[in-house]
Amino acid sequence: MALLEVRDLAVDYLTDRGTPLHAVEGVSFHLEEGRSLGLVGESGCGKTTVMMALLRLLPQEGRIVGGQVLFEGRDLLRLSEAEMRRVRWHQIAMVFQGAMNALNPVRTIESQIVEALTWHGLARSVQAARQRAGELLELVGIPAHRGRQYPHQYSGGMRQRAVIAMALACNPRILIADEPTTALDVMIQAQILELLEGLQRDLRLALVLVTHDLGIVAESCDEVLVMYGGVVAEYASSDAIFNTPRHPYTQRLLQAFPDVEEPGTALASIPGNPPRLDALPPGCRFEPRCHRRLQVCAAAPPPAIEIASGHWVSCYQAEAEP
Amino acid sequence: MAAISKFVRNPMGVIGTGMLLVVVCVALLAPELAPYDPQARLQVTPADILAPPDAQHLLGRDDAGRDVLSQLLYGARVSLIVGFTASFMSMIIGTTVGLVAGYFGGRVGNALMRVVDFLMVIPDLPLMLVIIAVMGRGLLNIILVIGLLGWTYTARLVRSQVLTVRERQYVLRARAIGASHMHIIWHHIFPQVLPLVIAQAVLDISVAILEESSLAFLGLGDPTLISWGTMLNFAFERAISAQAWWFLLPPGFAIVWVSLSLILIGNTLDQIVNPRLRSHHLFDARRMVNIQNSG
Amino acid sequence: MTSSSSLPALNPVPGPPPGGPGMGCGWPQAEGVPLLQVEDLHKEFPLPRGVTAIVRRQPRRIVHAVDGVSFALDRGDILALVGESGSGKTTVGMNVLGLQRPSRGRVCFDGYDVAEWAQGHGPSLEVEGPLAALSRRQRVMRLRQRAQMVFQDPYEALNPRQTVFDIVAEPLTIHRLTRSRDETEARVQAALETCGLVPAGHFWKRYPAELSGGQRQRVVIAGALVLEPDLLVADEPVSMLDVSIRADILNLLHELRRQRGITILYTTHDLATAGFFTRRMAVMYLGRIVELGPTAALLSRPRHPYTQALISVIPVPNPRRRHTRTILQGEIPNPVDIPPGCRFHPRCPQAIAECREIDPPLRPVAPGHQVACLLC
Amino acid sequence: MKQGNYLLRKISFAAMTLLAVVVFNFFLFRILPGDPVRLIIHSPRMTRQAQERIQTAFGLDKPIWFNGERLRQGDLVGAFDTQFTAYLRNLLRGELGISFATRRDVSDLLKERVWRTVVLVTGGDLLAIFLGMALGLVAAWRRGSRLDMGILLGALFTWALPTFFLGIILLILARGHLPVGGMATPGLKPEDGLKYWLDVGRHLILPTLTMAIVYTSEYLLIMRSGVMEVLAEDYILTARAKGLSTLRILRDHALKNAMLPMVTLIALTFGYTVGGAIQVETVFSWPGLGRLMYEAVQKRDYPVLQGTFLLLAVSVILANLLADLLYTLLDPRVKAE
Repeated sequence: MALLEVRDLAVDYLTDRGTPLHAVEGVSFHLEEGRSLGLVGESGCGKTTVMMALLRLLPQEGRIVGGQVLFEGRDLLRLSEAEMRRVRWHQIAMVFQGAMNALNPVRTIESQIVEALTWHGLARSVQAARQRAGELLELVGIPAHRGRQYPHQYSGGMRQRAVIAMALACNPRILIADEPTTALDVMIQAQILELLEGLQRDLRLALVLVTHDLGIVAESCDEVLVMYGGVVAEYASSDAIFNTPRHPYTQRLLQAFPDVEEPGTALASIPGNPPRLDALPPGCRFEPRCHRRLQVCAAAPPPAIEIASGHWVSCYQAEAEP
Repeated sequence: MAAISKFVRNPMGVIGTGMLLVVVCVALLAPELAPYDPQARLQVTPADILAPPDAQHLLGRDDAGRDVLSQLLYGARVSLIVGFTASFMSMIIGTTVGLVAGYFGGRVGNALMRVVDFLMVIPDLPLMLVIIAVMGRGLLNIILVIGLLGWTYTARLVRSQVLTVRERQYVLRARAIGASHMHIIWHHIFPQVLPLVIAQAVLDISVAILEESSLAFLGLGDPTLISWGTMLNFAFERAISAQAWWFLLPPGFAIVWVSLSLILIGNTLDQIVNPRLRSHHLFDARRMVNIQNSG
Repeated sequence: MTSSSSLPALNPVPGPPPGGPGMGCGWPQAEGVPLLQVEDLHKEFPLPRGVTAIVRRQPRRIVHAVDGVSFALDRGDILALVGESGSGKTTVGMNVLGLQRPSRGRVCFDGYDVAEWAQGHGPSLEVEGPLAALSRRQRVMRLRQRAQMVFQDPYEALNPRQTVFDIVAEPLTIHRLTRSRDETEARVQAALETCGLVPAGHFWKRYPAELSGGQRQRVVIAGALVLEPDLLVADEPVSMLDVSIRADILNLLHELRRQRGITILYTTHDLATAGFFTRRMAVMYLGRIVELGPTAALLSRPRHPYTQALISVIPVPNPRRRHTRTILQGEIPNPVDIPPGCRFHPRCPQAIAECREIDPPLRPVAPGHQVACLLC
Repeated sequence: MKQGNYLLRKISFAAMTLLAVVVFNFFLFRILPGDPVRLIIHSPRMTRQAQERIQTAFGLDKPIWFNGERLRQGDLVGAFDTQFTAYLRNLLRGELGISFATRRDVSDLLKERVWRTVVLVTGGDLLAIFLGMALGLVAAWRRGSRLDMGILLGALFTWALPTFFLGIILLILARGHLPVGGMATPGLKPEDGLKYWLDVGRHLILPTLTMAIVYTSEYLLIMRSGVMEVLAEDYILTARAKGLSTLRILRDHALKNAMLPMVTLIALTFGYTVGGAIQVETVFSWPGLGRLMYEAVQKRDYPVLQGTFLLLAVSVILANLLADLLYTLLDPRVKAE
């Protein structure tokens, strides 16, 4: 049994007028203990929405309208809000996009870590919780005594480390990191990624890395889920995605990504723009921008096909050679 | 255009506008609507003094036997004139100070903001009382005092908005294409500030009206004019013990009516031009999962 | 898949006035000098002092944003200025454009030291040549016509209350370059279509909010191009865009350089995109250029330890080529307190004792390749 | 050290403001048309002795604020022997002149009344702050619901009410149930002990209530928008992801963060509160500073007016300074400024 299995997850957003926009449809994937999954896509593709839906933290307009989220076989979507609260952070912790603002500016870093420990009943005393907070900070490379400082006294990279320390407080089984390095400099980005990789290895965490950066995924993830316009385009092992991609979107995205080891190679671009949620194409959501589209593509969305063991592609021409 | 349609769809804004239009019409048409000359010296018998409402005098008579309804209708004029002119003055001064202090900053800007801080700390009403008591109780003085003391909040608002707009890249772009300061202020800064200023100015009208009525109630209204505040001053001094509610309540509710209308409009405008984040993170999360039970 | 197939066609534009670029503004190109020459540029920002600091007579603390930068850029050339945030690359761009006044050093544009013109309050300088008769303000306006900027954030660089037409026409109005509405429309149309917004009429009544990120960035470029500049300073022009859009914008800049001979100073934190279309590259660290050389050589055989580390941490989009990363510990120091000696030594994995004392200058190590390091 | 900077700046600003008020207070009553002091001097209602006493106290035979004649003669000290220095000297000694109407020392009058106003304003303000914050928090949390709309409309309505008119309405409604004027039932004296103080308390109910209702809406609206902004912050989302319950998030994350800006706003509102006190004391004949000021206006009792204004302005300035100091203690970010 997989640690986490998501089946056919669908999320709508309600507009002001109450009409639903299908932000995410039919997303399925699974995650084993100690493995890492990369969730890749451009802005607005629904990758963050999927993660928020897992923890049932969607914004007010969001509705989970279908699917199952099985954590150790238990469907999280059927839990009461109180039961769900015990899953959050204790079992599944999350590092949010823009960690700059994820910390309460008027409370010390330590108190925010201690809060998680005491709330979930994981510390015998406040003293013990403080001790543990110090250890966690040391674990992510922050001297324990700096826990008594406030977020504004930390640099951007340190805040991200502190958020990661906080996420590890309850020994979660799964850590979700949503764009953990966006807005950080390349060197700090490398530091944070190395930290996450090390923690994942040492603590046998299952890691979900949500990012728009294919390079990061290639370096740190075992499996990759490529999303486009709210649906899964391709889901396979990291090696298959980067070396034998089958979905036209994945192929083009890889060609658009500059490779520093081959400077001067031409960069491809994908004409057009990602679909807007209020004007989704009736067929394949990538069809209007696809260079290999057929007539059938505009008629109905393609089903996900498993073309090789664990390699899923949502494309009518998945099995045709590119 | 989008702002107008948003305003029209907001019941608070529409009701407020309707209420304000009523007052404006009353003020304009006061001579036609008023059954009596409110200032006229009347031949009164003792029975006329504080006479309760009857068919001739729908809101009764005051302590000098004059018609309360007619005074009420004329009173709208003073409130609106004071409100609109004082708020207009505040708007002009506040916007100019805010723009200069925010855009140019530096020593001049700092000095201006110290003046603003100073004026904000001085208690308004006592200051007005003192100035009017010394300068005299004319309508012009009242307008000047309210207008010249009421611009500080607008100046702060404009300045803080200018400070953020000034850092936007399109202002840098305007500099890069060679635009002058006047061009940048007029084309790139002012349009972003104006909606906020207008929303604030509407709220300022109601503040000015409330301040005028307070001054008048405390005996510092223009003695040659009838305003709602003056009426309440007379009523409170002379009629409260006589329980003459018809003299006491109408001017009070008139003030509430007009200031409420302006507050409703201003609040709606503020909601439209000042869109704070649409949703927040604490809501009833039980509604989020919306799956039909399917076993 | 070649780059040109995805390129927007460059439409014929009413070309620059006869006599070559720059003639239109009465500032002819000088012969035999680089278009842009930056010499020992310094930019310092004093920090405000608190009351106690003034009372205690503590010295004013100074941010050394740019601390001695020199480079030259030939006509039609393109240089990438690479660095992390706080390296001073954006400040260099602002000083080149005369949007900030350098604290020291020279910025020569076509032979004139434009650094002295930038928003100065001092006396109008005596200059010789064709610009002699002009006031300082007029000279700055000439510079504005010839040197333009492309901004990082297309969501921020456009005034949300202006239409696309207003945005692109604004420079023409400010410089009074057109005599009639028709002429303005023609030039706006040409600029928009050059930037791939075809047909231009379809876009120009729209507001920025109705455009996608890529389209907005094209509008920004069109707004610069409409003045027919010789130099474009492109400040991180693609860092806010989605990957699939980036290539379009980079290709557009590439074509502008190739077909129009526009000189480009491209500042970025992203070595990978810089490697894609530049011929020369300068790596900045803490306000100084630490390595300057041909892009290919610099990427394949970086000499400076900082450049080496920077290249090693760039994620490679292929799991089969995972490699060891040289991750520098700590963060870029505060540019208020620049370390003595080599400014990189506290984080340098190869530092030796001398690095703490000697501040190495840029030295040539190969033709056109300079490094500021004692060990190279 | 940085915190020290902030404090120094605030203290020096308060000192400058105080000085400006003092100077303003002097010039308003001397320079403006109809110089009140001179008018009174020539008033036939004054006895000759009284006129002379005022004459010397205010130094009215001297130039207003600068004696150029003496300076030219090289007399530096004499150059400043003016009405302004006389005023400053009197002020430092706590002498604020003599009431025209009652012939009593203005400072005695103020001393006698200041506590009555302090009690009224503090009581009303504390009640308003508590109610405003609580209702504002609930409205922001339940944003868009009927409860929020009800609270918001109620707040806007009370905001539109002139303070004095609200007082009058309460006075009419409560007549017969509660004392509606004065400070104590005539006949009772402080010597009567508890009975007297209970009676004073009963007299305080209506004025305090009026103050509280008016200022609740002020605080409520600020608190509501402040909490709404805080609730949209990322750290609230983090708190939810941590599994915290809604009440816990409101208490530990929303309340404190939204309250911080309230501290300075409360101080700034203090200026309005004082204005409200004038109206409330007038309506309920509460014999405090506000009522004193009203009577001074009616009787054109300028020394009293001047003294009361000075006292009110000074206390508002000091209250603002206090709020700034409090803010420094509460908000860790100030230290880093």
